[in-house]
Amino acid sequence: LEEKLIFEIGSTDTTGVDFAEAPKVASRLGSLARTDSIGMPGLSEQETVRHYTRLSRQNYAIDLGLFPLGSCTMKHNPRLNEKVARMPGFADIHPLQPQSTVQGALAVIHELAAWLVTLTGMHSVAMSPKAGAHGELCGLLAIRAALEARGDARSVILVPESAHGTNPATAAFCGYKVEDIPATPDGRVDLEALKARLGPDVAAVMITNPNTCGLFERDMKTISDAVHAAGAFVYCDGANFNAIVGRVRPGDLGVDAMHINLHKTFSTPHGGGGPGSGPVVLSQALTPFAPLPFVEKQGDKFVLVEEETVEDHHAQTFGRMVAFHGQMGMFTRALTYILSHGADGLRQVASDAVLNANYILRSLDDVLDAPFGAAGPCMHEALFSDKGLAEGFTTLDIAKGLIDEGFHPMTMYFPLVVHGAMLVEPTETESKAALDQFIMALRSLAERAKAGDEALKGAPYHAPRRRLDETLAARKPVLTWSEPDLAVAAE
Amino acid sequence: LEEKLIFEIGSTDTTGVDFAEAPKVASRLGSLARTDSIGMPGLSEQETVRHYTRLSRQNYAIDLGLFPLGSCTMKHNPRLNEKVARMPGFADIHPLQPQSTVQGALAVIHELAAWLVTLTGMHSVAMSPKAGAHGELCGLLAIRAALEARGDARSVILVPESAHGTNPATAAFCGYKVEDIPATPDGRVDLEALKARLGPDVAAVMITNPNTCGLFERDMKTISDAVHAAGAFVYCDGANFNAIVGRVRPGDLGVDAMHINLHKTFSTPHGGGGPGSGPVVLSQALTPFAPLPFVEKQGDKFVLVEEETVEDHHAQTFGRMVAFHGQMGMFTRALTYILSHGADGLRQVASDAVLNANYILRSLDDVLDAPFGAAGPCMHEALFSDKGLAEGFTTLDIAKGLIDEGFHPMTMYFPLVVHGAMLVEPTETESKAALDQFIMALRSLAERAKAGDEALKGAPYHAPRRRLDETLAARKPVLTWSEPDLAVAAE
Amino acid sequence: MRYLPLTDTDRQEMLSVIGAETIDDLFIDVPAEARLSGTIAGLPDHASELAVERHMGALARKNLSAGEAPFFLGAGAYKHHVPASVDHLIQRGEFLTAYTPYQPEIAQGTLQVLFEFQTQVARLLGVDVANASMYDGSTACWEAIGMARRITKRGKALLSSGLHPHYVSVANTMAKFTGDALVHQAPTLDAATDIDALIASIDKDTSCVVVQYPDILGRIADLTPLAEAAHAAGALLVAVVTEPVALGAIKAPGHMGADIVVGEGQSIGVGLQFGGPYLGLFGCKQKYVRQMPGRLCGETVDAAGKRGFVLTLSTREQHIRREKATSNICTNSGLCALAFSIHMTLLGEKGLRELATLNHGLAVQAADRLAKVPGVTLLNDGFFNEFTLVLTKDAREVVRNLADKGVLAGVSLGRLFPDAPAIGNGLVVAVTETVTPEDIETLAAALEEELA
Amino acid sequence: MRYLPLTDTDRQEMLSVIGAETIDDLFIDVPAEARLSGTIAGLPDHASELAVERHMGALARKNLSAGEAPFFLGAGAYKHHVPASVDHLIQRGEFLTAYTPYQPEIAQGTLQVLFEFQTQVARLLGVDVANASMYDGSTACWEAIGMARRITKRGKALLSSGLHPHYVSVANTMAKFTGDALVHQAPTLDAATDIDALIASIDKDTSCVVVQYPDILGRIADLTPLAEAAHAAGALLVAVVTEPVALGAIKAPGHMGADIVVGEGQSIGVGLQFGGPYLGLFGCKQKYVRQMPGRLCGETVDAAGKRGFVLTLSTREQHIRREKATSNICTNSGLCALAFSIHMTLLGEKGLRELATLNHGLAVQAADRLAKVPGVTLLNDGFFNEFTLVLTKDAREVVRNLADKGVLAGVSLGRLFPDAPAIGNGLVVAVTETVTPEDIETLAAALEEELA
Repeated sequence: LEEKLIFEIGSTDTTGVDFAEAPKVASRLGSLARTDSIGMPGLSEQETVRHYTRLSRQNYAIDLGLFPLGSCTMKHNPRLNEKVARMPGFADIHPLQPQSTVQGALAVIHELAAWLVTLTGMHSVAMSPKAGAHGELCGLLAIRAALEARGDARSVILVPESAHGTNPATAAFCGYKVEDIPATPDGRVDLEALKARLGPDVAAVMITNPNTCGLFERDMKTISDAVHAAGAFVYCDGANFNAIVGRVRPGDLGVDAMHINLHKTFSTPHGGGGPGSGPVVLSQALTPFAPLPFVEKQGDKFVLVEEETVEDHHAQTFGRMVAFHGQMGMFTRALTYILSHGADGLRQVASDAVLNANYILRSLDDVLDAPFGAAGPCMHEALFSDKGLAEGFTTLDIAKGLIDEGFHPMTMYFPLVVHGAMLVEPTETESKAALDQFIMALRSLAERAKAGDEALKGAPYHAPRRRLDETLAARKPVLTWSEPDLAVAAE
Repeated sequence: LEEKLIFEIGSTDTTGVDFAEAPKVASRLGSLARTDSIGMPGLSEQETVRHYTRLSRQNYAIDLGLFPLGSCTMKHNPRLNEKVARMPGFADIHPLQPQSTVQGALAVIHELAAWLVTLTGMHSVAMSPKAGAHGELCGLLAIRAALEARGDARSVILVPESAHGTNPATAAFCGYKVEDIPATPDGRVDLEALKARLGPDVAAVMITNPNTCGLFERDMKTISDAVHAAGAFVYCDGANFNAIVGRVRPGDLGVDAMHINLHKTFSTPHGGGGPGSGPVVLSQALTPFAPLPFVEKQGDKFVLVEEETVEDHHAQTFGRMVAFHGQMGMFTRALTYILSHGADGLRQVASDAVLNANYILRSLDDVLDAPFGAAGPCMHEALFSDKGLAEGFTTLDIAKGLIDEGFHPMTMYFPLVVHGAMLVEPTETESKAALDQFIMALRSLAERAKAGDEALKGAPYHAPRRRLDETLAARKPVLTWSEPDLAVAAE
Repeated sequence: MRYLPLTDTDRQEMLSVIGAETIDDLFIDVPAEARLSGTIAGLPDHASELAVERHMGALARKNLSAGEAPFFLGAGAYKHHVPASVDHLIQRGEFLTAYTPYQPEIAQGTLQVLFEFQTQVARLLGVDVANASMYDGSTACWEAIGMARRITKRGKALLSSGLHPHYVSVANTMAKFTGDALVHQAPTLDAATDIDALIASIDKDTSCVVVQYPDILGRIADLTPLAEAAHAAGALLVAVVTEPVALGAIKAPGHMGADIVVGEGQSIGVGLQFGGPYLGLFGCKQKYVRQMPGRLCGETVDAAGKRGFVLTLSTREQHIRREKATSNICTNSGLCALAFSIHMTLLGEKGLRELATLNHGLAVQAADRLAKVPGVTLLNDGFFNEFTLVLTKDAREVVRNLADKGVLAGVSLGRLFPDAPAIGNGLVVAVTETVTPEDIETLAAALEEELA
Repeated sequence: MRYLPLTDTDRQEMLSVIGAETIDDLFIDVPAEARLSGTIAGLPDHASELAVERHMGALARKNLSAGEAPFFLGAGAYKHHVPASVDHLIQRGEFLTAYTPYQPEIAQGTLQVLFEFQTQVARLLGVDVANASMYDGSTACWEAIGMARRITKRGKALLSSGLHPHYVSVANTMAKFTGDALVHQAPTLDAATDIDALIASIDKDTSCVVVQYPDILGRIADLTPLAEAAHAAGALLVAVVTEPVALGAIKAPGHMGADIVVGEGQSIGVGLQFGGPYLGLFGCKQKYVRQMPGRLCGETVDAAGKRGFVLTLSTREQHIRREKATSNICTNSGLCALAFSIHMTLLGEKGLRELATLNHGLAVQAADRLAKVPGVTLLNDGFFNEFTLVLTKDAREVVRNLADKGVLAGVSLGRLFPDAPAIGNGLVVAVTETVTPEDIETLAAALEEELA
């Protein structure tokens, strides 16, 4: 059954909420009272519950099965995290309450910050960025502030080819000139090309490690040393921290700034596109420039350092990135996850994530081309290409075919350095049985695509929708619903 | 995709729960330590969430659509009720805590009891019965105790043909002899037959009002008077109280005892088969015999009257029906529902429930036989028969056809007084749009069954399962899972 | 109003289809003198969600919840930690708002859960089959006595003095109707159970012996001799388990010869909830299955040959058999059974054993510590997670006084057995994984002060 | 461990398929000196769910939650009652644990919600189109300034003194990179807004004027003259709404000529959460849609001709355009948008208007009552549910002292504008439907005592 839009089933006279009667008072709205119809449809509670329950059933989700989106780290979201985030002491406090009334909340931020700093071997952490891309912004702002503080304006940011799209976008958004660094044939940053490009105009290198080919940048320390020697900073995209948490500390590799997607490594739910949270760990060199606000422990009190309270002791801060203190609702979840796992569990997270990815790589590299497979193990994701598929068959066909097998597709056509890339990240929360089922499905699809099974090109057949016309959507954008034109309808 | 059983996917080595390490102590279990393998499979949290999430999607539920089961009153379950029931002050208190520490819980029971007594116009209410059938037991126990108290042992209970199956079962379970009373052609109790049967051996009449034909027993007061004149009591099955709440008080009709299914009239969720809750309102005559425990207000304190505290002031109680105090978790939900609706809202509940049922009756009585339709309006449910369907087509075919139309079937083959009965109860929480869609679906099915559309006999086609072999299940019962016999499997 | 979707316009349109003027016209069959013309006097009108939540929240806060205090109550209801995922899953609308699975094509979710639940319960209790749940342990216990009567055609049941007194009360209430003779007396403060006395009392009229394990004082004993004695006399052994977590550590009653094993499943997945809803467990030997009360789910195939599940053997039930049914039970504890089954699946054998070991370890620590308090004597030789302390004064008073100090100390025998003053100094103390060493010290100190 | 399903047996089997001896062998690409041989020192090991819940619960209880106190804070975040069904629905696993809907065939649930959300937001703000959400109001505000720069090719933005000072801070931070010139000063304690001053400041370099409505002091004014003045100078009007409930009572900014309307959607469905996650609303005129940042969902059809929804116009976005994207935003506030949309659906126009009317009515009552307290002056002529009181002493101290008494009195201007001591006696007070008459009396009494 199709689910109509709320605009097609609701009415402006129906409501699913009751209120006490409003006091009779003289309005203070002056001439501004809104008298036009807003056109906002309402539904009773039952109709509302049904509408969204039915809609939800048209989604795929981790709660339904393996979600092998490379670089997105779709792992299990523990339900304890949800319960904790909803405790009234966390969910129902205002960001501007007097600090004496939010000591527990400040303690959570402080405790989570301590874990992140220790796990990464860095010096400090900026907690307020709202998501990974926002964290990148934070890192670049700190780097810029540090360069300015030494009177050293620089205009270029180097970004390897295999970087996440957000990296160059962020750098450009900050007014930097972006230059690419090529990859080596084994899928890593070309160290020599990088060294050759370093110079007094380069502010920073943005590098993803483990990188988007699912490989660890073996030369990371050498790169950092070279970058530092050239007076620039190393920004690390921490989207793939899941692969190394508890086993490798980025601080030991010379990183100056790295964002951590709490919704990837630390299991806060993706929610169909957010909210995320992107704290940024900083080296000692960048720490003085960290944004406001932040939490400090003074004696047995936690203090929120913001404009009112910053005084002299953090005068070099680059300022505020968001209205309040970041994603508290994600902090409580992430801290709950971290405490649940502990140091031993987090190390096991990385171990099992990498084990699962290598198991997939080796279970399929006989039927799918693994461009870097010969060179050794991968980290937390297995990369395949479309090489060897029959003429006219693409990565897209395999991806859509997975839907009919009951799985979400892998990441497609990313990273760009591999043709028809298929990037598979199983995560550590998948059982061997689930992996085996997925491997069997992907193997059968690979065989069909190599054999040229035409039926595959029509997939998916067993989903709420067949392939959707994205071109039409972009050519004639319909972004809001409007009442059908009755005159047209009557024709 | 099919979902395997936990025994097929889990293992005894896997767990989804962590515990602190147990203290090392000398066991006090003596020789009783359980050393055999229990054979209990475990799953990690993610596997558990997936298993039950996937299984849930094979169910139909009110949250997905109209659920027109006559006499079952599948109405919307407000989510506030769920939230309130989970408040730690209600969900996390022990039934034997000192009364000083559970004053709020006792207040809930007392407040709900006051509403039930007022809404029914009765004298008191026994709160502890665990479900409707248990409430019937409570009513009969009170009646028996009252008869015994006056030294008047009686052995027969009269039950109309159209009664719920629980009524005779309960009477028999209590050691009474059950005798049927026939129905009149217009679907009501045959008053004259009833009067004729009354005598010194009759303990009580059990009557459902509104009755299971969806009709109000017009002679209810006359019946009660006759029963009382014969020295017997009137038990009313209150399963259909939803039709009259706020508009009619059973106490005004001479009822001595009536159970109220909180999961029907007062919206506590059915949960796939319970838990229910069946408080029993009692007349003044039966009140002295009410079961323990119960709540009394003494000054500004609430007191739980049980064995320890009953002393003399309730010496005639027939005793205890359950270990503790009844379904507290249902009380909080029902009281929340009642306070949300208030006296005006509850009256509207009955009004809209009856309006919706009559709308269905009149929208379909041209294509489906409505055996009592000519006689006037129905109450909260519309009754149809299979008269006029093509040779070989049955109520079952129409019911299974509804599944393919996206609805749960109506109650079938009940009440027994109508051939091939279809009993449709929409409830008051359905919108007109939902009713119109249902009417359209049922109309089309009726037309197909009259036209002899053979395809209908295979329905459902679009459900998680086709028709299931119930005969096989009963002939060779497989009630638990056991490991497949490997020897057999190898053959 | 937020739960009523009809608008006045809808109502008018619908009335005109029906051919009635007003909704009142639809109530013409109600005798005029019983028709109320307006809302019932003295009751408030509808209220906003905010107002209702405030009112109920205020009442909730008037209770001292178990999580807020050092907590040692048991005696038939136990505080265990329930994983957050359990409550998340049982709130799925498809489980929460479904009906009894009478239409199996669209109820396989509930049905498969029940089949899995039956298997889990049977394995836990050590019996061949289990049903899809009863109201609670006390009513399941009575149903077992009735079932034994039907099987043996005898009417005398021996109830152990270690059986929960409320379970005894429920049976006594019901026996008034059925005429069963129930033999029972209050327990004595003895380290040994009354099994020997029960064996001595079995005779040719005995339908069954009902014994709780662990019993109301926390004592445990091998049921094998009792089963043998019962069987030798043609009677059945009914075992009652009020703390199912125990069966992760001690032998299953079914493995010691019990014919019917019933229990209270609240410990696993359900929560305290002031006594209800709870979860009656009911299992028995295969040969008695057709005398079993309650719903049963069975495996079958559908028209396409796929495995599926249905409610089965319903010829035992009230909706088919009416007055010939094995029980009048209709609604059971479906959602509680789901919670139990999910929690048990999360535990698995590994988790269940760890949980039981942790409970036992903490209980032993607590028993040893509390026995050192002057004025306190430990009654039990053996126990699982619950034991009885004998105090130097009436435990009722001690419990009330400690509650005033914010310590929920246990259940006094005086409350459980008001008619047996001889055992009034007994205090039943339960220790689960939710008890901390600090809680034990707090209780010890409070007892010491109270008994000084 | 409860979240890690692999057993040691599984690991061994998998390693043998891979052809490695140990898991450590899979980390050979990590330089030896960076490989940690064991767990990181100084951190605790894994803990049970019970232990973690206890720890977090203890921290939660150290906060005074808004529901526990008379509560009057606003200034960009508002306490509203969120119906229980909202949280129930957003916890459906299919919503909660889904990814960004890149695979539309199996993400129609999220996509249809986003399409409905965009329509609801556009109608609420009075604009043609809205995107699928931003991080929060403050970042949406900055994105609007950047978008105005791209459209007008001008780099000077005039920020109203009534704009939330944290929004100003965020814009200042970002402008360091982009070189935008931002003109702003702190507000004065005046009943009128600074609209006239803004109009006077517009010049040919102005990209946009950014005005908050209602503003940080709760003041409201017709934006039409400002829009006309901006447009006459080739500049855009950006309106910022931090309390969307207001738009159930007062004119939509889009209807007064605003070109871009951004806002903080937290009030509807999301909750306080100590400042995040919140929900950035972003709408604009149709003609600017291709300059809009953030995700957009659009209608289309599938291969079978059925209506469906997809993410669209992604050529604006970072994952396609890399350094040429309109914004670097990737993850947004999907789940908060869902909560907003569900709450708005429950409200509907009827409920939204009732909610707004109730807020305004209570705010008027509170303003009139508080203005009677000696030492308190009401600044505002007009307001919706928030207004500014001028006290006889620094409001920061008053707020802190009242908090110690359990009254959360409002937001002091001293905390918001630490650099503007001249307005330090101002107290911004918000009054929503969650405030009771008793709360108002409590605040009045506490203020009276404090100011005596």
